[in-house]
Amino acid sequence: MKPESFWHIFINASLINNFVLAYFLGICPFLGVSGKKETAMKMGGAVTFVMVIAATCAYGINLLLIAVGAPFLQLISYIVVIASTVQLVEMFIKKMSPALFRALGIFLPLITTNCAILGLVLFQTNKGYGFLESIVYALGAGAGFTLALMLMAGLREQLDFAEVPEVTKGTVLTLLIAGILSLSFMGFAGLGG
Amino acid sequence: MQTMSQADTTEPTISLKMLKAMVGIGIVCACLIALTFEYTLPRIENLKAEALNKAISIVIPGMVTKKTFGVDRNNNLLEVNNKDKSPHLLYAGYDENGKLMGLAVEASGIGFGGVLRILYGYDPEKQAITGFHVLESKETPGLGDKIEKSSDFLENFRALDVSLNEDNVTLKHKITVVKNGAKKNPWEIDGITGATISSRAIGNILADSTRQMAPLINRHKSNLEKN
Amino acid sequence: MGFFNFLQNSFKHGIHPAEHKNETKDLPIRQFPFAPLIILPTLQHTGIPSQIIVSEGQEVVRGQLLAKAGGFVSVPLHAPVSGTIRKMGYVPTISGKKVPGIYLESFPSSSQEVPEGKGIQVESATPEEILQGIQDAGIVGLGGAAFPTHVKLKIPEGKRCEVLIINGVECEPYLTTDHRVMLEQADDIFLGIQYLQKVTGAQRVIIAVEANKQNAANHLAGKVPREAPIKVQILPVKYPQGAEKMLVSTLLGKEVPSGGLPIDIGAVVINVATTAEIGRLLPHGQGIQERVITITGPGVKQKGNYLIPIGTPLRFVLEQVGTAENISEVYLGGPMMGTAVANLDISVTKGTSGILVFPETEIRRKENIYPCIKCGACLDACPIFLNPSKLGILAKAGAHDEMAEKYHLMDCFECGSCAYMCPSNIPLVQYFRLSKNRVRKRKASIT
Amino acid sequence: MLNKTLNISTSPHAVQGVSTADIMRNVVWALLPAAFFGVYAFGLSALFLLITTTVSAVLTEHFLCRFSNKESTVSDWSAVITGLLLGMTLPPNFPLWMAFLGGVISITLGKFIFGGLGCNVFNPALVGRAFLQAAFPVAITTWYPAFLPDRFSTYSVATFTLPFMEPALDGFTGATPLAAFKFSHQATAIPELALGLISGSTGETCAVLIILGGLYLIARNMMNWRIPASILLTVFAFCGLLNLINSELYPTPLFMLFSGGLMLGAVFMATDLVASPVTPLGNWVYGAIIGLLVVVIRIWGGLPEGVMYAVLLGNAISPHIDNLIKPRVYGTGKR
Amino acid sequence: MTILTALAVLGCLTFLLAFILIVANKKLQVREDPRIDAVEQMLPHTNCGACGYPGCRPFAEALVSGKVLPGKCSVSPDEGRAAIAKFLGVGIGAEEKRVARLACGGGNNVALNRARYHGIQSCQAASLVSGGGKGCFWGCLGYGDCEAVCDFNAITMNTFGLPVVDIDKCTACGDCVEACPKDLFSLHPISHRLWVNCKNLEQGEAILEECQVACTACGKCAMDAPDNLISMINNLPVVDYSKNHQTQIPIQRCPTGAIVWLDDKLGIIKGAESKKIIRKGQRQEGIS
Amino acid sequence: MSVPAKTKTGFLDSLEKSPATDIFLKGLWRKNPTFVQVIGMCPVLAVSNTAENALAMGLATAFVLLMSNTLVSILRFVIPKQVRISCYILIIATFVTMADYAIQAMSVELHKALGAFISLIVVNCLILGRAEAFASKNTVETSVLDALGMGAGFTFALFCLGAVRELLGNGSLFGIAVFPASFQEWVVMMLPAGGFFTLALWLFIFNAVKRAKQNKERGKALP
Ligand SMILES: Cc1cc2nc3c(=O)[nH]c(=O)nc-3n(C[C@H](O)[C@H](O)[C@H](O)COP(=O)(O)O)c2cc1C
Ligand SMILES: Cc1cc2nc3c(=O)[nH]c(=O)nc-3n(C[C@H](O)[C@H](O)[C@H](O)COP(=O)(O)O)c2cc1C
Ligand SMILES: Cc1cc2nc3c(=O)[nH]c(=O)nc-3n(C[C@H](O)[C@H](O)[C@H](O)COP(=O)(O)O)c2cc1C
Ligand SMILES: Cc1cc2nc3c(=O)[nH]c(=O)nc-3n(C[C@H](O)[C@H](O)[C@H](O)CO)c2cc1C
Ligand code: SF4
Ligand code: SF4
Ligand code: SF4
Ligand code: SF4
Ligand code: FES
Repeated sequence: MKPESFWHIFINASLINNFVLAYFLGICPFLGVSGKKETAMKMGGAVTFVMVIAATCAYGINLLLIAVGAPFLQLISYIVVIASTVQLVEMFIKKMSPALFRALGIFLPLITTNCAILGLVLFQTNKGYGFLESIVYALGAGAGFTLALMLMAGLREQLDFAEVPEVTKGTVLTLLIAGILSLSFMGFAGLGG
Repeated sequence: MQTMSQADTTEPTISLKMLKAMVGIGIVCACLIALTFEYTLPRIENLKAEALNKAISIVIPGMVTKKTFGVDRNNNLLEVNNKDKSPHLLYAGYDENGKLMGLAVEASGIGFGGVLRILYGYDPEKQAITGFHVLESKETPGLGDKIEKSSDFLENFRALDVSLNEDNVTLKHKITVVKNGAKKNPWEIDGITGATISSRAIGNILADSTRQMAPLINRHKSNLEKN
Repeated sequence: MGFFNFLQNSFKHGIHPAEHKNETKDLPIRQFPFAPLIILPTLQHTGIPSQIIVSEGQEVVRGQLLAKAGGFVSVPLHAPVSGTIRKMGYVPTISGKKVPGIYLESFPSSSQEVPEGKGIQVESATPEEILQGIQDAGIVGLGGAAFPTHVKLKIPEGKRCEVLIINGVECEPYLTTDHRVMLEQADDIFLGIQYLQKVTGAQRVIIAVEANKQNAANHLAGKVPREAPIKVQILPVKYPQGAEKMLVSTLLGKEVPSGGLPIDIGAVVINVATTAEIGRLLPHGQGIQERVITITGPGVKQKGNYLIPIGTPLRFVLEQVGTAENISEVYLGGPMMGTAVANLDISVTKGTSGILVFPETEIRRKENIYPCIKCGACLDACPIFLNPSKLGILAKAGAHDEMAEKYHLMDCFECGSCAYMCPSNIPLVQYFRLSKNRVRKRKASIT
Repeated sequence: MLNKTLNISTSPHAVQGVSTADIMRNVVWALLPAAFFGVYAFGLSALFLLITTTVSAVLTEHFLCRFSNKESTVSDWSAVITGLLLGMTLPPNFPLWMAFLGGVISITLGKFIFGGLGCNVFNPALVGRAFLQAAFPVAITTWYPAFLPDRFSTYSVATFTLPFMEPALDGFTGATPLAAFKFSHQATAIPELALGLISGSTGETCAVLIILGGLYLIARNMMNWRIPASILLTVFAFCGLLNLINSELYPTPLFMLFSGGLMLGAVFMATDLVASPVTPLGNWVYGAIIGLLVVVIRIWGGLPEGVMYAVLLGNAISPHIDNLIKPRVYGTGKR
Repeated sequence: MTILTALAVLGCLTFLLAFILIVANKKLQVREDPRIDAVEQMLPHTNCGACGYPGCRPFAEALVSGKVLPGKCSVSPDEGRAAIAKFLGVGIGAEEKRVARLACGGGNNVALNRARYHGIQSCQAASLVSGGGKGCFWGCLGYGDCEAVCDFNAITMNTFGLPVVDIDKCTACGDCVEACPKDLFSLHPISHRLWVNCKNLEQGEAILEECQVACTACGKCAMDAPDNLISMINNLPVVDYSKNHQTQIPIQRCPTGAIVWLDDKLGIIKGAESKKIIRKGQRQEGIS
Repeated sequence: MSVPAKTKTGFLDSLEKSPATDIFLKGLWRKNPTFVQVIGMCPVLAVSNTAENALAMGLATAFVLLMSNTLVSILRFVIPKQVRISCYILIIATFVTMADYAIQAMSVELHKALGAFISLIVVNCLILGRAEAFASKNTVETSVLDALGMGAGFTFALFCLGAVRELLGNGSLFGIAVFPASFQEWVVMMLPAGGFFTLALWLFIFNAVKRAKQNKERGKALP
C-alpha cells in the first residue's frame, strides 16, 4: 500500500470529503452556530484546536490500548479522555489568557461531545494514520469545518436581509444551502488523484 | 453568599461521592464491555474470516487453503500470522493438492471519492490478473460503484495480461484503461462509460501495484509454492 | 460610462443626466412684478430663526429691517417691498413645517428704490466689519443650502484659507441662474471676490465653471482685474460637479475629510450668485430683497430667468409665467436635489434657485420597484464611494445603526446619483434620508 | 388651473430610464445568437431542449408566486434568462423530462427559497445544473455530435424518454475537447473551438457569438465587464504559467479559454449580478477566484470541467468578498 | 484476563477524570446570586424596556439588588408582580397603569391632504417629503409607523387613518412615542381623562380649512376650567395634571371638539357645544 | 395555549388521554427529535441513504437510548450533580460499544454500511439530552416510556428519510426494486447533498403542516 501524502490527507479532509458537507459530522454546530461570521470563525478555530488535541490524545490512547491488549475499550476511552482533556485545557486557558478564553473557551464545552471530534479520531484510527498524519488530518478536518461554517455564515448573514418566505426560514433554508454547498464541493472530487 | 459557604463545608464529602460514583460506574462499564467483547469475539472473527475468504476466493477462483504473507523492508516475502498487521498483505491460495493457484494482493489508491482499497488475484503461472474485488470504496453509488457491480467491467479481470520481460524485473506492457469498447490488447481495461475516473483509478492502482509486486512474486515463487 | 472615466480630469464616479439648459440659458434676467401679498417666513436659512422686530399693522419700506438675526448662525430679514404688515403668524415653508412669519401687503405702486444704508467699502473696512456687513445684509448661500455665509467665512482658529473657490458650476439640470449671473453681474462678482478675499485672506481664487457655460467663463476671464490672483477654470460636465467636496477634489486633488469641511484642507467654496450679492449689497449697506430664479420645466409657458422678490408666493409666480393645464409636480431647486412642493402658498425664499413645473404627462413615476439586483450601478455613480446597494438593503430592514457604523451612511450628501442610476427604481435617497434622520434622532436622545 | 392637488416625492426627480426588466430582456437578446447557433449545430433536439427549460423556469416562477400570494414576477424576464441559460449548459440530447425538472429546481431551489429575484445567493441556473449533474451524471456527460446531416429532421432518441425512465444512450461519450485532453492528451485546434465546430453543451460551443453577446451588453452598460475580464485574464495567466513550466502536461492558455463552458460561464453566468460581489475591486477578486478554481479543477481535479463548480463556489464566497473589500469612502484617508 | 485489563484501564481513566472534575468543581464556581435567575424567570421576557432597563435580565438584577420595585414592569400581570414581590420580600410598588395616547383627531374624514405623497409608505419617510402633504403640519399622517413598531399589537389604524390604542394591550413601552415623526404620542396614566386632542400651533379659524377638529386657540376651555387647571401656551391649552382634573367642564364650550373627555375605554366624548361632524368617508383632497 | 374543545375525537386523541401513551406519543410525534426538535442530525443525514441502513441505525440508537435512560434513571440519586455528564457519557459509551459489537456479530456488511456512525451514537445530542433532561429527573418507568417514544420517533424519522432517498436514488425499498428496471436513478439522492435536500423537504412538510394547523386554530379562535 502506498501511503497517502500529507497534502492529499489535508485536501481530502478539508475539501473532497469535507467533514460537514460530505461526512455529515458536526451538523449541530453547523446548523446552530453559523448565523454570524464572527462566532462561526471562533467556533471553527475552537473546533480545529480541539481536533488537534483529540488527535494527539487518540494516538496515544490507541498505542496504550494496543499495548495492554484492550482495543475494545477504544470508544469509551477516547470519549472519556478527550472530554477530560478538553476540560483541562479549558481551565488552563481560562487561567492563562482570559482574552483567549472569551474568544475560544465558551465553545469548548459545546465541542466536547461533538460528532466531528469523535468521528475524526475514529477515522484516524481506522485509516491507521501515524502521528504526523493524524495531526495533518485533524488540521485538514478543522480547516474544512471552518470553511463550511464560514461560507454558511456569510450566506446566512446576507440572507438576513432577504425576503425569505416564511415557510423556508430557519433550519430548512440552512439545510438547503448546505445541500447546494455540498453539490458545489463535489467539484473538488478527485483532486490530487 | 450563604449558599456559597455551605458548599464549601460540604466539599470534601461531595468530592468523595463524585469519585466513588464515577469509578463505580467505570468499573461496571468495564465489565459490561469486556463481557460483550468476549461473547461476540468468536463470531465476529468468524464472519470476518469468512468475508476475507470469500473475497480471496473471488479473485483466486477454486482456492481451497490459503497462507498469508507480508513484505518486509528488504522486499522479502515472509509468511505472517493472521493477527499481524504489516503492510502489503498477500494471500497465497492453494488447491486441494496444495498447489499454488494464485496470489491475492491488496492494493489501494485514490479514486473519485477518496481512497479505494482493492484485492486482486495474480497468477504467477499465467502472469496475469485473474480476479478483482473491491474491499473499500467511496465512489458514487450508481456510478463509480459500477467498478464492483458491472459484470462487463469485471470481465476485464478474468485474464489481464501483466507478463514480465525476460529480465523478470520490468513489465512488458503497462496496464492501461481505454474507452468502453475500445479494448484491443490483453493488457487493456475496457473503461466504464460515465465512470471514467473510477475505472482509470483502478487501472492506475493495478499498474502501480503489479509493477512492484509481479517481479517480487516471481522472485519468491519457490518460497510460495512449497506448502 | 465608467469605462473611460479615468480619461477625464475630474472627480471619480458621478453621472450625466440630460441637461435641459438650452431653453433658458440665453434668456436675460428679467424683473418680476410685486405680488399683492408677500409671505416671509423667519426661517429662510439653515440655523436659528430671525426675530421679528415689527408689529402688525406697521408700514414698512423696501429694504427695511423686519427681523433681526436670532443668533450667530442666523441672519436678519429685510422687507422686499414697501407695504403694511397685515398679519403675523405661522406661515408654511417648503419643508412642510410651519414657522413664524410675516404677511406683508405691498403698496399697489411700490417703488423699486431701496434706501441707501451705511456702506462698507472694501478698501477701508476690516475683515470683522465685512463679516458683520455680510450678516447684516442677510446673505445666505444662494447655491442651495442657504447656510449663513458669514458663518462659513469665519475661519476657525488654527485653520487657514489658502484658496477661495467661486462655484459657478451649476451642475443641476434645467437651472441657469448662475449662468446668467456670471454673464450679467460680472462686476458684482469681482467686487464680491475682493470682499471675500479680504475676509478669508485667501491668496488664490478659482472661479469654477462647467464646460457647458463656455460663454460665461470667457466673459469672466475677460474681466478678471489685472494682477488679481483669479483664475477661471473650466470643468468637465458631470453631476454633481458643483458639490463642494467634488469641486475641491477636481480643483485641488485633495479630499475633504469625512465629516469635515473644505476649510479643513484650506479652501472656502462660495457660490457665484452669493458672491455677486455681496459685491452688490455691501457697498450700499443694503439687505437682500430679491434673487435670480430660473423658472422652467415642460409645464411652464414663459420660461426664463427672473429677478424675484423674496417672499413672493409660488401661486403668484406660476400665475404670472403661466403653466400647463395638468401640472402635477412643482420642485424648488433642480430635479436632482430639489424639493417637491406640497402647497403653492409657500413663497420664494433666499435659497430658491429654480422653480420647475412638470405636467402629468412628463412625469416618469418610479412605481415599478424591483428588488435590488446588486448591479452596482449605484456604486459606480456615488461620488462619495459609498455602497448604496448595501445601504438600501439595510435601510429596508431597518438596520439604521449598522448603516451608520459600518457603511458610512452619514457621509451621504443625498446627491441622488445612486437613485438616478438604479434600474430597480429603489428610492435609495429617501431611505438614506430616513435612516439619517433616525440615527440623528437616536444620537440626540442619547446625549 | 393652479387648483390641482400636487404630487410630492423625494428627489431625485429624474431617472436614467433603464429598468431591471430592460436589462434582463437585453441579456436574453444577447444570449440568443449563441443559443441559435446551438440549434443550428445540434438541430431539433437542441431547440426542444431550450424551449423546455425556458418554459419550465417561467412556469415554475409563475406558479410559485401564485402559491405564495404574490404578484407574478415573470414579467421581469429574469426567469427567462435562468431557463435559457440552463438549457444552454446542458447537452443537446438531454432528455426533456430531466431538463424540465432542472428548470423547476433552478427556480425553486436556486431562487424562490431565498426570496426571489435579487435575494438568491447562488446562480439559479447553475444550481439547477449542479442538481442535474449530480442526479443524472451519465445523461449529462453523454454528448451528441454536432452538424449531423439529418439534425433538422430527426432528433436524438434520448430527447423524448419517458419521465423517470433511463434514456437510451445514443450519444458518444468523452469526446468533447476537454475530456479528450484530460484523458487522452489530445488538444483541439483553437479556431475550431472558437467557432464552435465541436461537440459540447448546447449553448457553449460558439465562443465568438458568446463574446459578441457580452460585448453588446457591456456597450449598453448592462453587464459588469470586470468579472469576465478578471476570469479570462486569470485563466490565461495561470494556465500560461503552467504551460511554460511543462507544455507536455498542461494545455495552452488559449485552449483553456475557448474549451468547455468557460466562455459562457465567464460572460453570462459568473456575471449574474445578484450572486456576485457588488464592489468593483470585489469583482476582480471574485473573477480571479473563479478563474483559479476553474484551472485547478480542470487540471488537477477528477472532473474534466469545473466552470459550474467554480462559479457556485465563487457565489458562496461572494458575501465574504463584499464584506472584506469595501470601497474606500471619500474623505476617509487611504485604504 | 480481558475483564481485568478492562477494569484496570477504565478504573484508572475514571479516577483521573473524576479527579479533574473535582478540581474543576473547586476552581470554577460561578458566583452569581441565584435569585436573579429566579426573578428573571418570573418576568415576561419581552425585553421591552418599559421598566427603564435595557431588558428583563438587567431589570431582574436591579430588582434583586433592591434598586427598584416590581411594579415598574408594566407588562407583567398583577399576579406576576405580586409573586416577585413576595419572592423578594419587598412591596409591589404599584404604579398606575400608563398607556400611550394620541394627540390628534384629524382623521382623513375631517382633515385635508394638500398633496399626494408617493414613496416609501411610512410616516417618517413621508414627513421628510415636504412634511408629508397633510394640510395640518402637526397632524397624523396615517401611514401607521406607530402600528408597525408596537410589539404588543396594541395599535391599529382605524378606517380614517388614525391609530387607536388598545389600552389592555398597551404596556407603555414608549416605542410609538419614539416612532412618530410628528410627536403625537405620549404616555399618560389612564386616570388622565381630560385630554387635548390636537397639536396645531396656529391661531384662528383659518386652520379649520385644513382640519375641522383643530384647536383654534379660542381660549374658552382655559376660561371655563376651574382653579386655573388649563393655561394657553403656544396657542394650545395645557392641562396641569397636578391639579384636580376630574372635571368635564372645560370641554363643554369647545367649538371644534379639540379638547375631549375620555371614557373608560378611552373612547372620545366631545363637549356639548362642539360641532358634530359625522362623515363616513374621506374628505375630498384639498387644492394646493 | 388552550386548544378549543374538539367535537370529533380521533384515535390519537383518545390515546393521548392516558399519561403513559402520552409520553410515548410525545416522542414519536409531537416532540419528534428530528422533525420538531432538530437534534442529533448527523446520523440522520449520514446513514439514511437506504431504508435498511436507516432502520438499523434507528434501532441501534433506540436501544442505546433505552438502556441509558433506564440506567441513568436508576442511578439518578447516586450520581452527584457535578459529574453527571461524565457519568452519562460513560454509560452511553458502554452501551454503544455493546451495540457496535452486536451489529458486527450479526452482519459485517451492515456494520460496514453504518460505518463509524454506530460509534458516533455516543455523541448524539438526543441521547445525552434525554438523559439530562428527562431520565435524571423521572422514575424508571416513565424514563423507559420516554426512551421508547423518542427512539421510535428517531427511527421513524430516519426511516422517512431513508425511504425517500432509497426510492428515488435506487428505485428500490429495502433493496427490493419498486420501479421497473429502466427507472432512472436520481444519483443525487444517494449523495450527501441528497441527504440535506431530503431532510429539508421533510422539515418543510412538518413546518407547513404546523403552520396550516396554527392558522386553522387561529381561524377557529377568532369568531
Ligand atoms: C455526482 C457525480 C458523481 C460522480 N461520481 C463518479 C464516480 O463515482 N466515478 C467516476 O468515475 N466518475 C464520477 N463522476 C464523474 C462524471 O461522471 C465524469 O464526467 C465522468 O467520469 C466522465 O467520464 P465519461 O467520459 O465516461 O463520461 C461523477 C460526477 C458527478 C456529477
Ligand atoms: C450634490 C450637490 C450639488 C451641488 N451643486 C451645486 C452647484 O451646482 N452650484 C453651486 O453653486 N452649489 C452647489 N452645491 C452646493 C455646494 O456644495 C456648496 O455648498 C456651495 O457652492 C457653497 O456656496 P454657497 O454657500 O454660497 O451656496 C451642491 C451641493 C451638493 C450636495
Ligand atoms: C457555464 C457552464 C458551466 C459548466 N460547468 C460544468 C461543470 O462544472 N462540470 C461539468 O462537468 N460540466 C460543466 N459544463 C459543461 C461543460 O462545459 C462541458 O460541456 C462538459 O463538461 C463536457 O465537456 P468535457 O467532457 O470536455 O469536459 C458547464 C457548461 C457551462 C456552459
Ligand atoms: C449579466 C447577467 C447575467 C445573468 N446570468 C444569470 C445566470 O447565469 N443564471 C441565472 O439564473 N440568471 C442570470 N441572470 C438573471 C438574473 O440575475 C437571475 O435570474 C437572478 O439571479 C434571479 O434572482 C443574469 C442577469 C444578467 C443581467
Ligand atoms: S445620494 Fe448618497 S449614496 Fe447616493 S450617490 Fe449621492 S452620496 Fe452616494
Ligand atoms: S443600482 Fe439599484 S439595483 Fe443596482 S445595486 Fe444599486 S440599489 Fe441595487
Ligand atoms: S401617530 Fe404618528 S406614527 Fe402613528 S400614524 Fe400618525 S403620524 Fe404616523
Ligand atoms: S376651546 Fe377648543 S378650540 Fe378653544 S382653545 Fe380650547 S381646545 Fe382650542
Ligand atoms: S449529532 Fe449533533 S453534532 Fe452530530
